[in-house]
Amino acid sequence: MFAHPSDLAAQIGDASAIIMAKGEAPDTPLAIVHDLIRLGRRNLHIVTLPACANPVSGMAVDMLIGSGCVASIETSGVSLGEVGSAPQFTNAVREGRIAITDATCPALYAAVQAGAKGQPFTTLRGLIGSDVERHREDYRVIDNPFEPGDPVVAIKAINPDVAVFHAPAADRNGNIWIGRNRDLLYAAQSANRAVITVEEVHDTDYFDDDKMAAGVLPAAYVTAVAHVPGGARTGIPGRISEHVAAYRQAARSPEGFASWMSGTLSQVAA
Amino acid sequence: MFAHPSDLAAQIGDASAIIMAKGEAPDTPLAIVHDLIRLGRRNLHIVTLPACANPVSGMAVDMLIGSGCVASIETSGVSLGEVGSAPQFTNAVREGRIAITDATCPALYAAVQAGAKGQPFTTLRGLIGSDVERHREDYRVIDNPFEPGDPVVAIKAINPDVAVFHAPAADRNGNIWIGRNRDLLYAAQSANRAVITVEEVHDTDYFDDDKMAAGVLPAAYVTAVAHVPGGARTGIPGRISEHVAAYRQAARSPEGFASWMSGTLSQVAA
Amino acid sequence: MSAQSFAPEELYATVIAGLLDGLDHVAVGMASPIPATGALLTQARNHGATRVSILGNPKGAQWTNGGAELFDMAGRGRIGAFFLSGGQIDGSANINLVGTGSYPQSDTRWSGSFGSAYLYFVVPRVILFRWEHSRRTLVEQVDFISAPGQSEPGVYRPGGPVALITNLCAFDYDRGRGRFKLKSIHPGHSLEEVRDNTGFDFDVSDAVPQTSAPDAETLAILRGPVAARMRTLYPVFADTVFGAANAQSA
Amino acid sequence: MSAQSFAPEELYATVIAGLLDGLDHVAVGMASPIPATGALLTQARNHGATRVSILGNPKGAQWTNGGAELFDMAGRGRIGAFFLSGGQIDGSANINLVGTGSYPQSDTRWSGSFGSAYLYFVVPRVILFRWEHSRRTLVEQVDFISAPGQSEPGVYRPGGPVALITNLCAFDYDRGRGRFKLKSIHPGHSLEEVRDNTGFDFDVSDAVPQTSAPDAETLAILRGPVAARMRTLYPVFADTVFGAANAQSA
Repeated sequence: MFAHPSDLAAQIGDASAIIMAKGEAPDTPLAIVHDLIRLGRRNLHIVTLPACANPVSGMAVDMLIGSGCVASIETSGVSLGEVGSAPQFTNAVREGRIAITDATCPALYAAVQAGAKGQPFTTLRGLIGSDVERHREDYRVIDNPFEPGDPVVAIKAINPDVAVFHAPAADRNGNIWIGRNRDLLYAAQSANRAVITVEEVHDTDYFDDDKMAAGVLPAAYVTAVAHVPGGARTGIPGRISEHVAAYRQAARSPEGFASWMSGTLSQVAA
Repeated sequence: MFAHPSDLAAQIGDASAIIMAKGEAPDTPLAIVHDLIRLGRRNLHIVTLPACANPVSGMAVDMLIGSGCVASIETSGVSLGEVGSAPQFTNAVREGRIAITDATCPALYAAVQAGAKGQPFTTLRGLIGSDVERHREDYRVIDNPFEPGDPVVAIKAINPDVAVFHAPAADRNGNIWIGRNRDLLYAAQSANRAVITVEEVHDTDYFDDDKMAAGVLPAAYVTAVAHVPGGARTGIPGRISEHVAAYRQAARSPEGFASWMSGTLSQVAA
Repeated sequence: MSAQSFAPEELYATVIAGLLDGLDHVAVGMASPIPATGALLTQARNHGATRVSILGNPKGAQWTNGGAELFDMAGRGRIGAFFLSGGQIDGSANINLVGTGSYPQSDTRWSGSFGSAYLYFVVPRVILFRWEHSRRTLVEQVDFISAPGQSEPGVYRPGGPVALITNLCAFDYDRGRGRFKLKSIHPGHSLEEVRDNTGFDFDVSDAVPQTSAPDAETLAILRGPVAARMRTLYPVFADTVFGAANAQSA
Repeated sequence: MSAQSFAPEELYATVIAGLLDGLDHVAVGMASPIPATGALLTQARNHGATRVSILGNPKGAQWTNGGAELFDMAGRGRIGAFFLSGGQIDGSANINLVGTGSYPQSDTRWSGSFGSAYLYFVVPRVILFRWEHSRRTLVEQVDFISAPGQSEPGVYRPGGPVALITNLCAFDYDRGRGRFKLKSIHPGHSLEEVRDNTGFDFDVSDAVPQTSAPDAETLAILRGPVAARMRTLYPVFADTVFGAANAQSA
């Protein structure tokens, strides 16, 4: 279960469907993202739970798209948060270089949570009459069988190949402490595998402490975990917002993006 | 939000739909159950999440039924756990004195979790061809709209009036620490109100401590909470299994049950 | 009306607070400092009776079931008001957070619809806030409906828009008529300016009042307890607005 | 075959362990000490390669999403084997945990179906264990189907019964034929005894072997590491079985 950091990205092949968390906590797997780019992965399908619209999470998705790793994305939103729009995402969508499946946050949560339970589909209120619903093959307006004349939206469950994220800590048995960031649990449960970096490793068993156990993703869901301190901000030396703003400026042009990435990847590998 | 212990049962009127947890942890609201019996509540509808088949949880349901408080129950199972069958439940079902809706654990979880989200219904695998499914009006075999010829069971969401349970602790702001007993969270979210006793009250805010926060039912869901040490075993002086075995022996006859309850209620009130 | 000077953010927050009276629980989305200011003003006025949950900040929302909990609470009617915006908003209160022109290869692509396609249906009082009041933002018809302002009969819709606030004015939204009605014009602006900059048709009564400026008591609350809380949630915004508040006159 | 003495629980657990070879994860329901013993025997034999989750004990299952997590894992194919029983079990492997006679006003009422109506469909290897082998428990047709042994074509059913173990014998279940086949008869019992006490028809090959008794190595594991673990999970059971193990002869 415990792996060398450089072996994590190898677990994620071409054309994998990857689920990533929103990045409100420092849970973006930036170190793994760099390795995926370095390995030249192609045709990835990204599912964001439910959006990647924080500076680092948005930048991670933007980097994967700009590096040509991504064929398609399902998301409720991609941006660099307060830093602004995600330039490679925006350009790739406008130019049709990636297929986008626009979602809405609660439908993504409902689909992922249904996937975590092995349900075929679930239902949701709202959505009816929106273009979000109209463009989806995996949303369907059906009649509520318990209330005639009540249209509801059926939402197909989502089961990605692999959940990829950074978490605060692991214990010696591979249990991951996620605190109240339960999105990481739902992502791992919905996916077939979970590939994780952690900030710290503790020589203990979280299940021996009721307080810690409450915030645990059990080891049963973990395919591979590696100890990568700072794995959610690899290559970001100083203030995140300044770094991401500089990235955004560079990434507006193909040349600027290429130059930035070559700098980032060589610096990280060093 | 904080209430006097004796005021909790007053929050639960005749004909309320009450959801109770399974009792694997000491989460049975035995003190409140005694008060409901004392107040002579009638026509309650009990939903067990998903069963009450531990000695204390089963006894609590059995006492409510034997005292004539219950009109109907939805459950995956009621018993006294290793102590044996629940005599008042068994007799009331056999004699048709309460209406029983037989369920299966994952369908109850799915229905309650759908209720917690405000979904109209959800779906589940399994069940097809069972008499559990055949006798339910709120389960319906429908065609999977995303896969023709794939029958799935639609499960109507459950939204009880009130969740009632005992929890390890509350903080000064009414946040309830439930640890990894997440059933209490889903019960409270699905219900319109939550009436809770706690073992301890801490003069702190759990959200100030990331470790504690992971195991919290937020105060936003709490209607009334009271500090009732031992509230999950009120009237049980010694070993639980011995006490429940003695209850079971007494509760096999109407006279024995009446005598036991009068002893229990007077002892508790003293 | 007070002649005291105030920042435009303080005016908009005061208008917003006036729409939140008596609610048990108000939620505010990410990167929404002015709605947050308004919600905290309401809370300060009623001494904490209104619970305010502010997303995007670990201390802002006391939830423990992941990001779904906002939507789960909203779906159960546990959130009385929420705030939405749009790259485009049209006269039927449809909002567009996706992009302009065709779809999916838009001319301009925005980040995405986020929770709008759900919250707009289930939150009783949705307040639209869009600083820039122009024919670019307030259009006759949106190019993509992230969330519709109205629903067909029979569609479950306890929620929807109640108001639209911009840098020029405040509109009420009449769900029965499916139209905006001008409620008040902010100090320093005119009906003509509103008409010239609005791409959709809206209702106007005979005498449209000026938006009430925040009175001295309101400004004291804004600059006292509300500013203190905002400094922990949105430090840059708080410094800018509450530091500069005395420099601008109504 | 060993002539060493052993308890019947040790025999049944050994038979169960033989059905769990090579599985990643085995779950055991509440109040199921003999299946737990069998699962722990498998785990001890393969040095922990098989994860064993035992319900009803805080230390038995390392899950953190409430009681639903067993079913969620099972629904995702994360549980390779589970154990069910029944007040009645019939020849089509239908099980009844609800009651006898009519419904809902049964003659005998049991506690309820628990998770059977789901787990029986989605867990690949469901092992039925029922100590009492009699015409009262093994019936021609159950009075209430808590969970059916077979499903119609087209019904999603990756899981189902693979075996039935009683105090007299072990059956295999043939999903293709929808029938039980006698696999072995426990030491000290006969085919006639099995026939006389079984209410349903079942297949029998020409030569039915005796159930293999646990060998010395198996007994050592059972009475060593498995007993130690069982003492923390089921202390009364562990004392009774492993303390009395030498008193009974095969």
